[in-house]
Amino acid sequence: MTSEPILKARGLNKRYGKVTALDNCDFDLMPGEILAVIGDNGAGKSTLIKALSGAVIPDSGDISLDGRSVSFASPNDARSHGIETVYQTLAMSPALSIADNMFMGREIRAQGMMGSLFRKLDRKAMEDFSRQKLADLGLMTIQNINQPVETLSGGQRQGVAVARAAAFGSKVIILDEPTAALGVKESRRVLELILDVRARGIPIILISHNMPHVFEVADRIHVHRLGRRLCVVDPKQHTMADAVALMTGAKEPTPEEMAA
Amino acid sequence: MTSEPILKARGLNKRYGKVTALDNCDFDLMPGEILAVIGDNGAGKSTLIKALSGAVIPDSGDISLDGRSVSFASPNDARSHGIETVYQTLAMSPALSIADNMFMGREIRAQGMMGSLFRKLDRKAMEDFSRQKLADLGLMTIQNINQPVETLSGGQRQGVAVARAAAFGSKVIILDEPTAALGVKESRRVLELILDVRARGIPIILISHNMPHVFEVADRIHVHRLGRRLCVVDPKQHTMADAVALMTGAKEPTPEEMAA
Amino acid sequence: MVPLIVLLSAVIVFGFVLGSKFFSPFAMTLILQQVQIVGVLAAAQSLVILTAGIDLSVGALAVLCSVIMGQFTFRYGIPPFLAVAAGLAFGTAVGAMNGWLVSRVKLPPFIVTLGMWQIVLAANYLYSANETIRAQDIEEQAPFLQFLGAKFQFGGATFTLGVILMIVLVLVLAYALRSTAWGRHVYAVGDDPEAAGLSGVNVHGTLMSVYMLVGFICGLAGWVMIGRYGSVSPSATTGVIGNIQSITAVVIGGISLFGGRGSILGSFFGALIVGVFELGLRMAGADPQWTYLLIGVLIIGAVTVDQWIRKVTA
Amino acid sequence: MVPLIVLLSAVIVFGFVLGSKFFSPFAMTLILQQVQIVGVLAAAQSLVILTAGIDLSVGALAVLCSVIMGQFTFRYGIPPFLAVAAGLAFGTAVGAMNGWLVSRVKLPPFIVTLGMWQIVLAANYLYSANETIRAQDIEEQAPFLQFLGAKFQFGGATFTLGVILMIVLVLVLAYALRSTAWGRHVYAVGDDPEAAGLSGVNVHGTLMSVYMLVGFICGLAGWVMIGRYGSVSPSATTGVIGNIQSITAVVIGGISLFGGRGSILGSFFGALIVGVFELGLRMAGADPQWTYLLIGVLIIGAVTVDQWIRKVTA
Amino acid sequence: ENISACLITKTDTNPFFVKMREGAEAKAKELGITLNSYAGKVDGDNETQVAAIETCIANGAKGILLTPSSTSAIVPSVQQARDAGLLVIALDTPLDPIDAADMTFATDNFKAGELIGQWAKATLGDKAADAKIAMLDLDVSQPTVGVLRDQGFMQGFGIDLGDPNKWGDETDARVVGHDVTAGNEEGGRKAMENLLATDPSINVVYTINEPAAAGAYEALKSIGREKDTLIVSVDGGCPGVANVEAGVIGATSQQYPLLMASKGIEAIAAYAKDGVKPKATEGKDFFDTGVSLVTDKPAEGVPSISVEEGKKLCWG
Ligand SMILES: Nc1ncnc2c1ncn2[C@@H]1O[C@H](COP(=O)(O)OP(=O)(O)OP(=O)(O)O)[C@@H](O)[C@H]1O
Ligand SMILES: Nc1ncnc2c1ncn2[C@@H]1O[C@H](COP(=O)(O)OP(=O)(O)OP(=O)(O)O)[C@@H](O)[C@H]1O
Ligand SMILES: [Mg+2]
Ligand SMILES: [Mg+2]
Repeated sequence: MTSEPILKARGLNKRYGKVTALDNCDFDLMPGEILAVIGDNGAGKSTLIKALSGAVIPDSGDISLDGRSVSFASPNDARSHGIETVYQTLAMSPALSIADNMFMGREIRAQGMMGSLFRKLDRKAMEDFSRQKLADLGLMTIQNINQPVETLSGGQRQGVAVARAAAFGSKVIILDEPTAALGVKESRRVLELILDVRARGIPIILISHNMPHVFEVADRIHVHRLGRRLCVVDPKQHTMADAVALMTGAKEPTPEEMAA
Repeated sequence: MTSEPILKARGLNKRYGKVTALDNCDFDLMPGEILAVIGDNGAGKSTLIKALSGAVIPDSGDISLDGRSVSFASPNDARSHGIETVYQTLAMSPALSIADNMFMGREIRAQGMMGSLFRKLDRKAMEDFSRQKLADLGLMTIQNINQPVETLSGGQRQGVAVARAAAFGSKVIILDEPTAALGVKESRRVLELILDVRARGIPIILISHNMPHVFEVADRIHVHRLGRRLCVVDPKQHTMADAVALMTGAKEPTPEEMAA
Repeated sequence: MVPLIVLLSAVIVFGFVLGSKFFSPFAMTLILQQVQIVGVLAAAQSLVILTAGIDLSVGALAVLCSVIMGQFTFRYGIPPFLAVAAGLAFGTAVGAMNGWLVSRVKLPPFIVTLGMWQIVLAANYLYSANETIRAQDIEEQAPFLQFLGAKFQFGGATFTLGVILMIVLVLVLAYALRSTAWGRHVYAVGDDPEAAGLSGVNVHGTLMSVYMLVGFICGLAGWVMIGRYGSVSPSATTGVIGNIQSITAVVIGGISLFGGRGSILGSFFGALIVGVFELGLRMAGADPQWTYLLIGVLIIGAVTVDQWIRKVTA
Repeated sequence: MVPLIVLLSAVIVFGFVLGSKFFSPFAMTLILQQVQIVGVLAAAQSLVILTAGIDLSVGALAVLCSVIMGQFTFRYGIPPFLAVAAGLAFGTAVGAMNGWLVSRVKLPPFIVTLGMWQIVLAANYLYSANETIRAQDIEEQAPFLQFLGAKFQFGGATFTLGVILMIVLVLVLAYALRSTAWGRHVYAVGDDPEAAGLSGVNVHGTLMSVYMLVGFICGLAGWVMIGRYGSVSPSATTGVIGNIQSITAVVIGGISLFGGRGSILGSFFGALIVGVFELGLRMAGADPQWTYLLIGVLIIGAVTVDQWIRKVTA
Repeated sequence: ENISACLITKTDTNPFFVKMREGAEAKAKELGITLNSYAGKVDGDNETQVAAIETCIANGAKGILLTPSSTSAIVPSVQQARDAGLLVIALDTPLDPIDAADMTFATDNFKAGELIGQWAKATLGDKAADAKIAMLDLDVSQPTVGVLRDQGFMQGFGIDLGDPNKWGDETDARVVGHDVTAGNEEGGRKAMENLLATDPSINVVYTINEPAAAGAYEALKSIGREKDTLIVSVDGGCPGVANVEAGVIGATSQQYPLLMASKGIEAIAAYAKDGVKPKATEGKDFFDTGVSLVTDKPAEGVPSISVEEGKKLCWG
């Protein structure tokens, strides 16, 4: 390991009442890599990435970005540091349009006085940008960028969320089960997009239960178990069966895996 | 094809405003088989099984069960005919307990006067039964059968829904993406359960985007496209790539596939 | 049971301040008598709120039902027993109307019952021609109308049948909600109507049964009113503020306005809490406006405490 | 725009029945003057309801703000301009309190504002000692308080500054909700607060801004009241029924009580629809009770039509 | 021994009752009596008054001063209090039947209405025959005071009452209509506007009280009709009398809540001391605290006092 992690966490803890969702959890994301996070249902994967993206404030533990210690008070905070997340629940406002959702919280104001004084939005700019990004993802079936998100199918909705993250993430992009509701074709598109983003040099955290997908794109695999990082494995040196055995507890990691 | 379909639909149509979700769709389920239904996002798979289970009333078309024409006015109607469904949205009441949810709409009344006159429920019987069914599915992590469903993880919730369907379905069991939110281990359990159910002689309709799963368990595959049955393929004679090509429209079905 | 804790603390505090005057059997049973109407209405309101609805027409409906019972007896000479039955039937019918608009026409309950409130209240004034039927006349000619006002002694305290009716009603509903399939369906419908429908609940039937039962209970409340006040008065304030009073009891009792969560016993305690506060403050000689202000503080305070206890014990 | 259709139909029907009496500039501008207070309150109520909240304290707060403006001027001799500013600031402060309880303490808005309504209303009577400040005294000593009552002619019709204020307020808010980031955030928070928070909206800030703005607008409504009635009266009816009136206007205007859907222009039309009905029915000779009943029917009818048109055009 | 007494008013938002309470409090303090005050929540609130009576019994009060919201519906509760040995005095509004209370200290509300009716008729002279009258009442629930004043006015003006127990059933074409005001400026203005829209030639306005009259005046003023319209009212509060002086109101029937209240407290004190009950005014079945017409334009045959005198006697 020559380079430093771009996003690093040490000793994260988070309890919900009696449930320990994060138990002294460590985490490292290297520059330019695709890191997959796998684990059983309820292992605490979503909680981990929520802590990394400011959606959940950990009870204790440190997070550092680019070597500097940070603590995010809100998702907006993380976002202003260039960390963009697609949550498992997608986090869309159903009644608002695709364009509104794409730019939620970072709307573009119109040029000149209308923008600065009357704070008018530049709708056209936002719509054009959104249309472009959806086209990049191959979501051509969406005809009207102003249609409310609730009229989209589950798969189309997930596509919009991924497009939003890909468009605005400058440092890190986090995807929590981005293909769960997607069809085969759409899932392929998302995997291609993930590879594209890496090609732009932006590292990605991918949570997925789909082992073939994980092994297809991941550079490293973080195996999460009982609220903590069990080990990190290299998909080129391990089989899917190994990974599943590790995450379900059927097999213990070797010392070098622990250190990875 | 020697035997008659147990569940058959002809010419189903369903429109939502301008969207045609079902377009003159046919459907056949043979006794004792596992029939997979695959198709793109928004192809109309969920709408089809909703029509078959009484959750949606088709604009036109006929459904027959065991050769007799039926028309279901509500999910309860279909259920009383022995058709049990796990919907994509799971259809659980979050604030109610696991046992309450398992027996929703078919509660067991207590013996004797308390039950007949005061309509008292037999909680113990319902709880024991629920515990047993969850144990059969390997959902041993659920400790308290009286805990509200909202405190379960997404995967556990899906497990409860599948257990409910498996427990009560006497004629047909319909599963709409039952493993979407499940981990690897839990998904395996569900696949085993599906095979178990078939072994009991009950046919199953399985909707899934997960091709490996589909090819592992299905006897026949109904390929859905643009609101109608494109063709039915035999997983033993076709590859996954074929199936995907068919459902995305990259390939046209051959005449014998159409007839299958 | 947070509302019970609040209730007991309130009783203890007032007992401490006011001494034996407050702890007398008279004062204690007085609270029950003073809350009986709100208590019955709160039981009805709880049912609607459990289905994620709200009923603004309960108070007005109760008054109109009492007017119907009175006018049927005195204007048309119908036997009091039948007049009471007619009042109850009328309440049920209006409830059915509300239920139908909510369940079939799919209008929001707030709007349906807001409109119905005005309709029922105006109909009440119009039908009764604003005439009060005097207690003396009822006592002489149709004592059955005042049946629920009948008193009896029990361990030094005086109870009325109306109070007993309230308590029995709350217990029966609590049982039905907890231990029958219907009750589970009410919760399921309030929790997520779509999920309830898909998982086999007859949503329309459940909603109709709830709204009709609520109408029926409003009819009962109307009968309780005649028992308590002796007379039949179309201008009874319950018609105007009964809805807010019952909603206040329900929310202090910890039932969620979003439906599906809470217990009807909570509403009963909620009604008692308000009753204890009002009587206690009155006996302590607080100015009416101060009482009113403190009830406002109580509403916010009780719910804040509830929230806080839930958080701490989570 | 369903409410607009209902409004125009109502105007046409009444015009047809009542003839030129109704289509006179007098009657037409009278409607605007009669709805100005409800219109301003409905604008405030729309904002809260768009965030999936509800504000039961708006009417009482408006009255208390007007009382503060009057009492500060007459009791403490503060210059009227500063007294008005103090009234507006007070409204904003109460709004901030509501917002804080809703957003930070996470209490349901219905409960917070139910409590606040009682608190504000009681404080209003206590503070003012129920004393009215006479119109003649205000006219002589502090005409600035009546500023929004100033009249001017426009094309044969008489308008007051209060009416203009209402219209400008609605237009400004409609612009802000449609075309600024803040407006989009208000809708997003009402739609799904959790999703809004995760997707980068400052939910707390948005809620606080809405409740404070609502308080401020209530202050404006209080000032409008002084302009319209000349005097400052703590017992103004708006304190008691202003909340229901404004909610009625909002729901007739087609804003969903579940938040996130609807337009503030709808609420404005909703207020006008009620105004047209009330005046029209009175002019047609319906007595107050029948008018009250028919408004109830109107509420249910307007929303049914709305629902129906949506279904047909879907 | 500490004597306590109760005052139960219809509401405590109407200045009339606020002043009544102040009068009672002052007198109670003077006589060393503990006074607890209660009030209904809205006009016509019987329920809260019943609860208040019960509280007084529980508190061991010696007597109750009551302005009943509903004159007949409250009777059983009053009976309960009297059975418990309390002296119950109705203030301002008699019970139905009047002997349900130990004594009534009241203004005759019907008389109050009648006086302004007579005055309006006399002031208009011949024009009274084709007057256009607006009736601004209290509430749709037609509380008793409102009905008495309204019907009294009609009686005085020479309008056939129909059923004297309710308004709105008369057939005289001179009455343009009734509307309700809630007894405040806001309601007064709106009701006046509504009736003006129905018939712009209205020239006589009956109002339930002076705040409603002030609201009606604003409505008339906004269309320039305030000078040629006669407004009459009831109450005699200081702002009301000032409005008579300013020409806003033509005449008002003045009542004496402070007097009623202080007399009531004295009666309770006397009763607590040696059990004597107060006596009725000669020839009437209640103790009449009087009503006077206040105006600076006295009319022939209608007894009245000047604004100057009215100001001395006014309350609030
Ligand atoms: N808001 C919450 N309140 C209470 N418990 C929670 C909350 N969020 C998560 N949990 C609990 O924390 C644990 C970890 O949940 P988390 O969502 O992080 O799991 P996960 O690994 O993402 O699972 P899945 O694969 O099913 O998405 C679970 O037991 C869950 O029930
Ligand atoms: N209630 C509804 N109202 C309007 N349109 C609907 C509704 N339900 C489904 N649709 C539309 O019908 C079409 C078919 O939807 P359906 O849910 O059946 O697709 P699906 O094949 O199950 O897709 P997925 O794989 O994403 O679950 C979609 O275009 C969808 O937007
Ligand atoms: Mg997760
Ligand atoms: Mg689907």
